[in-house]
Amino acid sequence: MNPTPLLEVSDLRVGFSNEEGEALAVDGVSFSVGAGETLGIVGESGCGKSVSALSILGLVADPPGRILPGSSVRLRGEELLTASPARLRDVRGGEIAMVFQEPMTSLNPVLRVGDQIAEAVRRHTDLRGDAVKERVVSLLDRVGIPDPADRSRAWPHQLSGGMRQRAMIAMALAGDPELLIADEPTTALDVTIQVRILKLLDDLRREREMALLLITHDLGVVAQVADRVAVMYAGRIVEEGRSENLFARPAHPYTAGLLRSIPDPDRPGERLEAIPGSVPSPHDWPSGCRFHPRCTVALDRCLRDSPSLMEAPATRAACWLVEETP
Amino acid sequence: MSKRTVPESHSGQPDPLDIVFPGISALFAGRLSGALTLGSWLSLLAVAWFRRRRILDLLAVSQWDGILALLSLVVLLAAIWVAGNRGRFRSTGLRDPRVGRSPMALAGRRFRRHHQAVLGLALLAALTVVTLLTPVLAPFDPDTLNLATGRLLAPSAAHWMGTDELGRDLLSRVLYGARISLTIGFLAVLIAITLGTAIGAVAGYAGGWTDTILMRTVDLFLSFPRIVLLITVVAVFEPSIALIVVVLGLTGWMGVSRLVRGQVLSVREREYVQAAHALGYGPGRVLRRHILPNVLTPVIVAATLGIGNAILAEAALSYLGLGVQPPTASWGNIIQSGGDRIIDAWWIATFPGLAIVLTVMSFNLVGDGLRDALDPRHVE
Amino acid sequence: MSRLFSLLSVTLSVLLLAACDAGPPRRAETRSDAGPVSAEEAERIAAEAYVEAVVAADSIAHDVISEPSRYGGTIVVAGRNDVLTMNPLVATDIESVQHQAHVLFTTLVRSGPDFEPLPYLAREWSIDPEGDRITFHLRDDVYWHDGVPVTARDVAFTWQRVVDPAVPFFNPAYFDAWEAVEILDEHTVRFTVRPRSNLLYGWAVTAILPEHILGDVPPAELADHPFGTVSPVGSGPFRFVERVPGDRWVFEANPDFPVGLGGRPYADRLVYRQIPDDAVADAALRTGEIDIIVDANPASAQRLSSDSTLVVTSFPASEYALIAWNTRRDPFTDPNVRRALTLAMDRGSIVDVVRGPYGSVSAGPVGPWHWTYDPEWEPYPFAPDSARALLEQAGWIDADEDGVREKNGVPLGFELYFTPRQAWMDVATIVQANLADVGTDVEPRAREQASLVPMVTSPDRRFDAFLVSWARDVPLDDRDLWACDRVDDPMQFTGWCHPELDAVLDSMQFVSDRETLRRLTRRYEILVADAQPYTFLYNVETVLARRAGLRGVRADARGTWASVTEWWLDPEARR
Amino acid sequence: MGIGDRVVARPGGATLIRYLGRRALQAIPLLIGIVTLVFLILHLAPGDPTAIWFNPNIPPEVLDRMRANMGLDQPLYVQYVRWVKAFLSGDFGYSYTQFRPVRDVIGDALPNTLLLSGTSLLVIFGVGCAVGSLQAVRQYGPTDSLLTFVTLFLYSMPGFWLGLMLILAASTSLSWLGLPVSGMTSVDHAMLGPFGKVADVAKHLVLPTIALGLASAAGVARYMRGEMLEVIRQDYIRTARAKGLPERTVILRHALRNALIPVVSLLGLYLPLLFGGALVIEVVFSWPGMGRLMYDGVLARDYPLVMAASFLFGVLVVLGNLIADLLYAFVDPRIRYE
Repeated sequence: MNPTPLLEVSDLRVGFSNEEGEALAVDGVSFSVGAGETLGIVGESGCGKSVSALSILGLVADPPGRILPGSSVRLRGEELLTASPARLRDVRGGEIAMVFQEPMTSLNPVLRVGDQIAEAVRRHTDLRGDAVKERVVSLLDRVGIPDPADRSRAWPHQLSGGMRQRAMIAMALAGDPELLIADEPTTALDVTIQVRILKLLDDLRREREMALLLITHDLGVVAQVADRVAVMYAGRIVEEGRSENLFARPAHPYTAGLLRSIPDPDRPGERLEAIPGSVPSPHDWPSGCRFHPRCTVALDRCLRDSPSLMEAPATRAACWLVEETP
Repeated sequence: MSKRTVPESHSGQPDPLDIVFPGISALFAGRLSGALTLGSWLSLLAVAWFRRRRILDLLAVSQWDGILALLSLVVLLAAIWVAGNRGRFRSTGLRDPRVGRSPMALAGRRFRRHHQAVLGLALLAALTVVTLLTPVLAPFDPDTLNLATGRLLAPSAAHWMGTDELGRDLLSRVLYGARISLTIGFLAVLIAITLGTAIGAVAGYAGGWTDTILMRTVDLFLSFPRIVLLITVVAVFEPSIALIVVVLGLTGWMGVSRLVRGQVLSVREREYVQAAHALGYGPGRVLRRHILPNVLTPVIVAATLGIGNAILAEAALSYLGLGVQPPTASWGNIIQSGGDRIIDAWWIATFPGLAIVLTVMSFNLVGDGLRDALDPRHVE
Repeated sequence: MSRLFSLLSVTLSVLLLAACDAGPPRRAETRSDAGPVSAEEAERIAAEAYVEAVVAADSIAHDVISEPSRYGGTIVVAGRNDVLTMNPLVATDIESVQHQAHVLFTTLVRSGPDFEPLPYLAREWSIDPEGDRITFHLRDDVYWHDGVPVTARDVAFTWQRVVDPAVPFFNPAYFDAWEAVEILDEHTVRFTVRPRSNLLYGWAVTAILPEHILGDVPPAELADHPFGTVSPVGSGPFRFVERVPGDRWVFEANPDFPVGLGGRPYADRLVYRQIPDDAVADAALRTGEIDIIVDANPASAQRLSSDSTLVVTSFPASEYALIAWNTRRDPFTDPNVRRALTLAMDRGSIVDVVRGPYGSVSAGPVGPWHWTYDPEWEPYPFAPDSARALLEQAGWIDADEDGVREKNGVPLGFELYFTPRQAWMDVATIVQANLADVGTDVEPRAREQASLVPMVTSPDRRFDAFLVSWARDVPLDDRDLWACDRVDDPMQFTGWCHPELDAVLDSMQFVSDRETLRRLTRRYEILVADAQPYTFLYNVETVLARRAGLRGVRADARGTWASVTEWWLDPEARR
Repeated sequence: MGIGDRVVARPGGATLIRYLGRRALQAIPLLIGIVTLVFLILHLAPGDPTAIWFNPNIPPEVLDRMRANMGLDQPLYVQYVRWVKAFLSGDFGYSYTQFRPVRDVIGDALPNTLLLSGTSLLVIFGVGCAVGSLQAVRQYGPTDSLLTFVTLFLYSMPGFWLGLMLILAASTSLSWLGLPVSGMTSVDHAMLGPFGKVADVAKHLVLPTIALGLASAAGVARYMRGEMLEVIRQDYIRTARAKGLPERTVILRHALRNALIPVVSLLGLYLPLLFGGALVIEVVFSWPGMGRLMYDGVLARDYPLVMAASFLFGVLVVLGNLIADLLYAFVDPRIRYE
């Protein structure tokens, strides 16, 4: 890791208010991404990982969302949360681009695909006129869309889900970003297409020396491409470490539970275990360690005190067990 | 939208106090809506007690319009109130955080938190009181003439809204006019939504030729010059309040039927309806058990908003001299009588117009609140 | 009365003319041009002198404006109704007929203040001693606006079309005594006639049509001919410029109009605008968009008159309002009930509410506008006590004390029909309140006109009572309303008739002696007043509201436009 | 032709022509239905055209003659067939009350109504969409709250009453504005130059347009606000923001067009309302248009006039719906060839 990472998020706290008051969907999350690195953030839906990603670019809808004071998001040391709107717009799509979960709804249905990409090209490059069109076609070509010149004139509804996600990626690449945030980029796609999109992202990262922040609920996806992995639960990062370490020796019971719930190609036929219960609502975060109601090995202390990240043998984990069993 | 139809497995008991004094639990929770609701009901009860003798007078046959207006308002308020509180009845029991709340409960909460809707409801409640107590509140008899000294008096302490060209007290006439206008609005909408729901449901459910024919009928009605129908009907039959109600009802159902048809079309394709079909249930049962309950919500909203429109339509009809017959006061015909004198006696047309705006606005506020509360998309 | 009036006005005019040198010799030419001076002619001269005086007085009151500088400007007239057609053969509305007679066309004769015929297009006329032939000598200086002279052929043509059964001329009775026509020369035409009262009146309201334009049109197609609505060609003081249907007619001064008939009118242009909404018309008058409202709403007239830039005047109109009782039905079979109902109505208040100062309680079928009117003839008083007594006497008693009288178990009440107009609603409301005071239950019922008419005109007469007003015609021919042999005819609404009245009405049609006609009219009034088949409500005064800058407006029952050529605008009031 | 029938061809080419042809065919039974119903209803109503000459001065024989001239002495079906035949040959008949061919009568009034309705439509959708979008963008702010109240107030207002209030204001406290309260043109209209004429008509248009359009504009604004809020929450708006587009572009280019799609369908719904509402407003402001014509025509039983006007009314509604559907296809590319 570099001394000044490309992106550094520290103590990010995001509140959401509804009729019942304000709740912290993200509660003190810190992580960093180095240049050219792939960080995977994993967690069940509702754990706050998408909100964290959106917070980076200031895309959390306000209201109801609100990034609480004390949070910090730094791009090469530059604070983004207090940046001017104009500066933030330059960052968006220029230095940091984002690909979203739902390719079906993330493209504007009334604008042609090519035009939507061209918008990004024009916004972040000096290209104008036909050059923009050429650039759009080459981007589409690069993300593997056949017949790119034709497709650039297509409406979003005329493309399949995979094609749309490729178009979204092309759009994200338009500004030649240093960091690409991919928020569940494959969740809505067929399994066969998932793999290809993932491979595309990985290839692009290598080719452009771009960092990739991959947000997913699917450990399998992370395993394929991530250098490092952070596991989120109930608004907090509960474990973080290098990908191979984390998969080999998870320290947090939640990580372990997640790992047990995915099929392992090396041990076919094994019964999969699901973690009992579901992620609580931000309005009803449990006291102490937020995982304790679902944890099979919870201690008394877990009910009272909230652990922070501690050095575990292979990773860093927020679990009292780490302390108990050195 | 399918979420709303998830059967509500858990049921709590309604707060018994809330049944006796509606809104009391909300009041104790420190909410404006509770204070307003409870306040209006209590004042209604109090005035009713003190004036019980005169209220008995209201039951005289000549006051049927007032009774009708009152009944319709009470029914409407009760319906809205029940809709708003239904969820609360069901979920006042122990709350399991993991289960969450039923959509109806959330809708009720949203409605009660909807300040504008509560304001609208409070206005309507006030209107109910006014309608009930018109004979008590009205400072003068609305039909007593004062040709000698009372003609065209500007608003003053004695006549808050002034007097009309025959020396009748305008405030009293506007108050009595409320009964007529509200009765017409409510009943016309009742006809319109009944007809519209029936036609829309049949068209959407049956599909095919039935649908085509019914929807072409809707087009025909929409493209038909309403004025021809109105004038003719008024000409053929005795113009009366009942007739106006029927006419407005018969010319106002098309929007509802389109709405219902659309709803039915979308619900029809849902899995549980398909399942009901697969289980061999007949169309009647499917319509009744699965489709209509879904359609009800938008229809209630449409009805609330429709009452406002019906009041406006009655006013326009009376304005053209084809509506409520004199000397009975309706807001429309008071405005009509003031139209000629708009410059020298501005108050005649102005005040009933304001009454219309206020009333229609209340209905719209409540309608908006209901829609926002019942539509899960509007969770903010 | 009329004699006294003219004497007085002559004196007045002489005095005023002497005091003021603004009076031009324009009118004098008219006189020298006229035929042999008869008694009627003398009256006409007196009347014109009076006009002169009034106009002069008007000028004195303001700055003195010299006669030549009165020429110019556009006068905008607003009326509630559209002027529908310039075709006299089909016109039925008062505004259309007036525009035809006074603005665009010329008529054979004109009416004097008492509706006596005065020369106009006909320079003079003579009646054979036998009284069966009448010869008109036409002026030779009147031209159609396309340059063709107006001749005897046009007069003959107009008459032929008016009496043609294929033409729906609205009042053929005007000409039912006229039997044949003969063109003696270019400017002389002779008719064969039968005796008739008001023989010449039809010629005062029926404009002469251009034979050279319409002569070839088959009579059945004349009603639909674009002449009336698109391309009228007249011979009168104003020429047609354009028409925007539903909005306006525009006329311009005819510079060639013979001096003998008044010469070129003062105004350059005359615009008639239809403004159906009274409030709007009032506002337009205030903003100066229009110069005069020809039938202003009496309710706002008083407010308008308080505006120093406006002048409000009125004149007795031929319109009267009434309630017709269906005497075929109980309780109206009993004349005492009808009398009682009339006595119970506070007609003074009704006039006050509906007409303000611009109307009067009506005593009978003839109003103050008509020369047979007798100001001594008193209407029934407002006497609720007498009404109650009469009802008791007739057997209507409130035995159960519910406020409504009964007789044989039938409550005393009726439905009162009217068309949905604000004035009628007010009248019906007052009548309802008045009659409730004497124990009679009235249910007001508004019906649009097309539905009301068949109810009251069809033989089964499905009504108790209805409220209506209409303008009556100068010839008092009311046989359709009362004749015993017409009880099933559409206009015999009430079903009431009286043999003596039949005789009176019949003779009224054939008397030419004015005094006799007056006496017969009195008898008519007495018979009707006694039986009260109608309750006459009020006589209407037409209200004119104009900008003070519009001068020379003088109107009476002959019509608002009768003096239109003499209307002029103060130079500073022109737009 | 219904609004439900929104599967529309993309504009352009033979498909569009085929589509228009099909829609025209579909409209025929509707128009036949309207005309027949109007005919029946009109003739079933009591009274006939001669009722307007209800006056003792006009002898009954003259009225009978008039009836015969109008063909009213014939059996109903003969009258109907006669009317249809004439109508199909382009002869709209002769107005009983206007003494002119119906074609001319309508020819004069129709442009006026279209002008008033068209201007109002522009106001309704222009102002409505602008205000609604503004509110959505400023959601939770004081602007939104204020406008929410104002639009609700206006939306609840009867048009004819608003008209009266406007007349009151224009002739008293606001008389310095010099806004005419009646008619379509000034008295000196004919003398004005071409620009003067346009300005003159425009001046006369102001108050009727406000009276006719304001309540509906408020309705559109309320609807637009809801749609806009809905659209602003959509993923593609987030995408647009994530591209670094300025907020203006996000709203105007990405959000507005999507929010307009459902609003366009309101257009088809508003047209009949607009023509209906124009009636009262035309009466209030003495606007020489179709609404007043129709109203007077029905009251006077001017059969040929009302028949032709009703037919036209139907055509206008059909056309309005068609335009709405074409617009719908224009703004929403997802609507496909059939």
